[in-house]
Amino acid sequence: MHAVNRMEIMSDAVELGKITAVLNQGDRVTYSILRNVSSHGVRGESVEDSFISSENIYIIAFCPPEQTKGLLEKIRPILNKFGGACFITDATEIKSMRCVGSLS
Amino acid sequence: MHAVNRMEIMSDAVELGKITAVLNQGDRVTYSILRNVSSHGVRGESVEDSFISSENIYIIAFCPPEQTKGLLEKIRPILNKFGGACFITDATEIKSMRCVGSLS
Amino acid sequence: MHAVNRMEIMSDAVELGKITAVLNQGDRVTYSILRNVSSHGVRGESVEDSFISSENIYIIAFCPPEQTKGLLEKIRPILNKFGGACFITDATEIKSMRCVGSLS
Amino acid sequence: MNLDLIVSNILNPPILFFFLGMFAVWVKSDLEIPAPIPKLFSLYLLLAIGFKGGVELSRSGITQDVLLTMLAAIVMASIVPVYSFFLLRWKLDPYNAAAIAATYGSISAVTFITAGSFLGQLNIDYDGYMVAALALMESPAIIVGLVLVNVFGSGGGNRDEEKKTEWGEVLREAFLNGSVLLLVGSVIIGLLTGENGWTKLKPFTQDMFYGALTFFLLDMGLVAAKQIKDLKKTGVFLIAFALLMPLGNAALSLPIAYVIQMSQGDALLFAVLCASASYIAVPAAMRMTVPEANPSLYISTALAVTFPFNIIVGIPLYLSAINLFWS
Amino acid sequence: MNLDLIVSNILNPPILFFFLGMFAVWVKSDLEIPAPIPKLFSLYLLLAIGFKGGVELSRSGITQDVLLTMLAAIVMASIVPVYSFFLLRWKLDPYNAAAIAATYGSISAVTFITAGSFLGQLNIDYDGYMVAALALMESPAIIVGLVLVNVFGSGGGNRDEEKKTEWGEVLREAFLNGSVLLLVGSVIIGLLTGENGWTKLKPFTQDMFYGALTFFLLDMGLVAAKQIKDLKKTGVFLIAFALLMPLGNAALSLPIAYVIQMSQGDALLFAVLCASASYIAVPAAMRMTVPEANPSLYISTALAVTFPFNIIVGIPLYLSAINLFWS
Amino acid sequence: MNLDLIVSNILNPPILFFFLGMFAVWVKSDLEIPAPIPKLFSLYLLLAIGFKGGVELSRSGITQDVLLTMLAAIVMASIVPVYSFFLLRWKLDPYNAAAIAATYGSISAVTFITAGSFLGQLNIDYDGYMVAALALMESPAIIVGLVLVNVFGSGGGNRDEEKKTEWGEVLREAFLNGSVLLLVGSVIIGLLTGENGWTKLKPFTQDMFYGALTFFLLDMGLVAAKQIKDLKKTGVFLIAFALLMPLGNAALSLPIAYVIQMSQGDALLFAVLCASASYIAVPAAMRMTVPEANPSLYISTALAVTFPFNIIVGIPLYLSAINLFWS
Ligand SMILES: Nc1ncnc2c1ncn2[C@@H]1O[C@H](COP(=O)(O)O)[C@@H](O)[C@H]1O
Ligand SMILES: Nc1ncnc2c1ncn2[C@@H]1O[C@H](COP(=O)(O)O)[C@@H](O)[C@H]1O
Ligand SMILES: Nc1ncnc2c1ncn2[C@@H]1O[C@H](COP(=O)(O)O)[C@@H](O)[C@H]1O
Ligand code: NA
Ligand code: NA
Ligand code: NA
Repeated sequence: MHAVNRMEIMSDAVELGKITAVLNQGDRVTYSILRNVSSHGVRGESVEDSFISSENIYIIAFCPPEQTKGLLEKIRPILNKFGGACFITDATEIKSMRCVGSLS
Repeated sequence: MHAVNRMEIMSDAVELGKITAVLNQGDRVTYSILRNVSSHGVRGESVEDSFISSENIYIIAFCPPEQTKGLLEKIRPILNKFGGACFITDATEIKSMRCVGSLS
Repeated sequence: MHAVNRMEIMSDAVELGKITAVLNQGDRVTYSILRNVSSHGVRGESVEDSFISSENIYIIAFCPPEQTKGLLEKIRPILNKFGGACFITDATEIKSMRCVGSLS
Repeated sequence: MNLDLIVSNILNPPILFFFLGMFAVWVKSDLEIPAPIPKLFSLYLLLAIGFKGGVELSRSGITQDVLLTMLAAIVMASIVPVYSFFLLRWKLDPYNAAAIAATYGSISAVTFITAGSFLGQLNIDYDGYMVAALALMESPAIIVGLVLVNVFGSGGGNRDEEKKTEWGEVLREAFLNGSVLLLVGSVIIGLLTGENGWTKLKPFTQDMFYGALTFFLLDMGLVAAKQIKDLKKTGVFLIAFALLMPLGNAALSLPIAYVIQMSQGDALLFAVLCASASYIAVPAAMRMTVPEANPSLYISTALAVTFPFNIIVGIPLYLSAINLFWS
Repeated sequence: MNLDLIVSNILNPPILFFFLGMFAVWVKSDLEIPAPIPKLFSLYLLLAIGFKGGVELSRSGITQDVLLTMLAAIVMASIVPVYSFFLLRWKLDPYNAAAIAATYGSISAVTFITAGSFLGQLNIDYDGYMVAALALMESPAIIVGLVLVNVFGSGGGNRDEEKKTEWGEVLREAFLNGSVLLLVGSVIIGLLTGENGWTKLKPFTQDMFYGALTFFLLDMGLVAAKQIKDLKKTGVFLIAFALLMPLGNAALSLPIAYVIQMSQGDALLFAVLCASASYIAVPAAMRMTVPEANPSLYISTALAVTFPFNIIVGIPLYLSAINLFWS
Repeated sequence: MNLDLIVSNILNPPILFFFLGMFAVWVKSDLEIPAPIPKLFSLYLLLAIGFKGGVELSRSGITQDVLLTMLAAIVMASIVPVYSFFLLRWKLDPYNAAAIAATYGSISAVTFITAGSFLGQLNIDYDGYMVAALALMESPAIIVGLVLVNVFGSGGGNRDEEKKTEWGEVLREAFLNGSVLLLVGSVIIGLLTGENGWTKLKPFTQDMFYGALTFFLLDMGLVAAKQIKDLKKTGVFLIAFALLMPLGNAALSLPIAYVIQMSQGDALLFAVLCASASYIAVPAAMRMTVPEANPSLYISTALAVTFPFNIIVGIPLYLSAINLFWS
């Protein structure tokens, strides 16, 4: 049971690779990606979500509080390109087990 | 970096239009819609999600704290019709850029 | 308007039944299941999400604070099997109406 | 009644795949057809059936037979919910009674299609314009259901307040919901493009049809079996209603079919339309317009009792009755 | 101009289902084709059209006619965005002008297919290698668009900074985006497997084709009608551009087609390629490489104005012109 | 070995689309077939192959040849995982060894289908009841794998505790998981409905088959190429295992096929069943029942090494061997 920060990032799917690259640099960062989300108010215009126009993604990441600032500094310029949003909340991590199978 | 309120709304998909109409009235309100969610315990019965029975939606909205009360008052009666749920959390907004392209 | 705890659970889809069984034991527990989520950093390795390999789920549950501890104790061993994560946040419940139709 | 008919009905792939789906749920297999694949097949079936119906209508023209059939269809779709409502009021509040009544007044396209395949197997002809009857029977029950709620619903405050604002929505939901629109639109397109369009679309809308139906019924088996657990809440009264109502409606439809001299094939399809209950279009409409009613009641009866009853027992039974009276 | 042609174009199932989709949006029906079903059909259409084109290419061989056609295709795909850009600069900033110009330089496969069906209906032959022209015209406009941005974009700081790192990405996006790769890959596979592959795949890529196109156009009608509301923001200038540009491009393509002695069918397809605008591949590329441009401008013009204009009025109009000049 | 065979195997659309998928990943194209489209095709293939197998079984009847083939199938499916386990124990812990062994004991339906297409191309006959062998070989390896874990797993505490409660789950997972249930169910339905059902379903399950396989292999190429990056973690030992195991298993199967006098076509299919490894049913079962094993090990070897090896080199190679010995 220890404190973490919860980041919610909304962005255009084309930036997904860059955002996850940043998150992967962090240590003990956990994130989940939700695709095909309809987002409104994030960019200038509300964009209808279809295979023809753009696709929005929603990322929920948890990271140790001391890393939050560093990650945000790298994510901010990515969001600036298309317009995107990021929100921070405090949370408590309960347990995160690692998978044990591996080559012996 | 300024404080916002985070609203999570669970509802039946048929009410989506009414809920987003309320959210669109707000100023600087950002929201994302997740569709085809299975929700349980929200209404009286847990509803199996299929194209035949009902479809649940999950909306995550962020708004300036001073608007929260006004929006909630309008959303509440909508949720009362089918049974729905709404939860509020505090969060911090990092940056929300607007798209720059437009007719010159 | 009363305080609740918000639990976010990331897990492998094969454990879904066990987790929901625990959540259903609680009283006034509300939860939503998001399927086909890509999760990273939760287990030892980041698992590519496809119909061939594993599928991740994301559960967002709200429960009265006094029940949180009891539920967590039962969910923890399930998450330990595959590796999974659980995070807690505080939130405020606004209103949760029940569906009124029933056999008279 | 003819046991051979039941056996030959059951021993065809779509029905057997329906059972396979049910079996999968009973043995707790993880077999599932993830969304939106079932939706794809349901859209396909509506398009294919509507288009074929329209083409057939362009072949037959709008004769007196056609008009009589359409009239009979509208009459049955309007009176079935009325008497169903009063039967249901015996045990249910007006909201649930009206919602279930509307469900049984409308029709199930898949039951109709299954009956069509069954006739095809027995080489019994039927007229393509029966699809137009199907299309006409989708909507009236929704409106009748709403009228019943407004007349018999607890005349109390907030219903009446909202009533005025919602009628437009009700009519739109009745005539312009996705299923009805696609079906009616496909009928009209079939009518307009006739033989020409048929030749081009046949490999898609005709040749794939039986396979798509098979796949869809596999999913229906999965869904129906899951709904069966909701039947506990439903109680014996509703289960009895869901088994007897199709029989009653079919029994009422056959004299009408006889009087207006429908062929045997058409009479079966007409009986099946009257006997079947909607589990897609009407529930969607009812959820929006009668939120006081409990969806699990009207969905589980229509889908988990009446639908399997009709495709397994009902269809061959109604045909036996027709064989008896028509000859 | 020949009114019969317009009517016979409109009275075929794919176009009518396009209208049905638009109608559904206008009457606020809840008809929808949920993701990723439209994607399935678009992948299918690209695969089927590419494969057929490759097989046809293996039949015809790479003759001088083929090479001339390919040359004409590349030329048109490269110059259309250039003059479009300067026309658009009259009212638009360089970023939006370049993005829209690229959109109109590239092509719409569905418009091409619809023109092919139209020719099929009129029993006018065309060469299968026109699909190779289609494949060749997908990409050049993306590159021309990027060059225009780099030459005429406000030469300011951060554009130039990123420029070097992004060229690789631009070329990859132009030649290796999903649509182009699947189309070109299918052409090559068709070319390699020839008659043999064709016999095996024909029931899938040929017989289902018209039905899949019909289904897909139903969805395109839904999407296009939703985009129409974005046209308000677009303004009169862009709407006029979206209506006149196809006419201009077709008018420019016909003399070229005449000079290199294309058949009437080929000439129509070539005109349609030049007249159509991309609403899938190019917008996807532009969003990544010219984020300064507003997607709703280039998507809504291409999809809500130029696409319906071409499939309803454009195709029969261009054919009338060809009838006039070729005979 | 016959190079012509390899070339004629590679030069057919499904294999070439598999390469196109791999190519798309290598050049980092954004081509993707979004979920659940691949699932739709995999359900379709299982249904179509099972149904065809059942119909063929109803044609041949259950003869002595059929029974001998079934026996051989069960024997191979049971012993392959045993000797694989002991080979793998050389470098791996018991959990991973058992999971990978189970994977190789079971079969890959798509490899089987590709071999069937290959025979079809060469006009070599094979018996439809081989599909029944396929269905029988899906499950035994899962059970053998679990037995191995329970016997050789670190006899420690919590395994044993859970063991009793989980055996029911294991058997259900082995015989009633979605893939096995749909396949076996379709075989039975094909058997029950015979020629009658076949005539009705043929346009769907036969004519679309090759196209669906092509589309599915495009996706398999995308998935397999993505799995290749996991091979780094896998190490040289497992890659060698994944390449040599199919050869060993095929080599063992051929004498058996010869002794029970299978035809050349049947022998190839039998060899392919033994040589292929499961990447759907078994991994799903292993994740649930042997969570101690690392999924990326057994999925990436089966999917990124053995599967492409079999469809590219294996199939023609095994046929060369058969040509040699049978004549
Ligand atoms: N588009 C369609 N609409 C309605 N029924 C159809 C359609 N296509 C085929 N059927 C039915 O499916 C069965 C199989 O058709 P057939 O091709 O005649 O064997 C027949 O009973 C037809 O009535
Ligand atoms: N795979 C394909 N690629 C491009 N066009 C096709 C394909 N299959 C069919 N078509 C077109 O669709 C129309 C209907 O084809 P058909 O009636 O089978 O000759 C014709 O105009 C063909 O040009
Ligand atoms: N339902 C099916 N199950 C298994 N194999 C099939 C099925 N339908 C077609 N095939 C195979 O696909 C190939 C193409 O079939 P054909 O229609 O004979 O050209 C043949 O090699 C058949 O063995
Ligand atoms: Na009815
Ligand atoms: Na163009
Ligand atoms: Na094997």
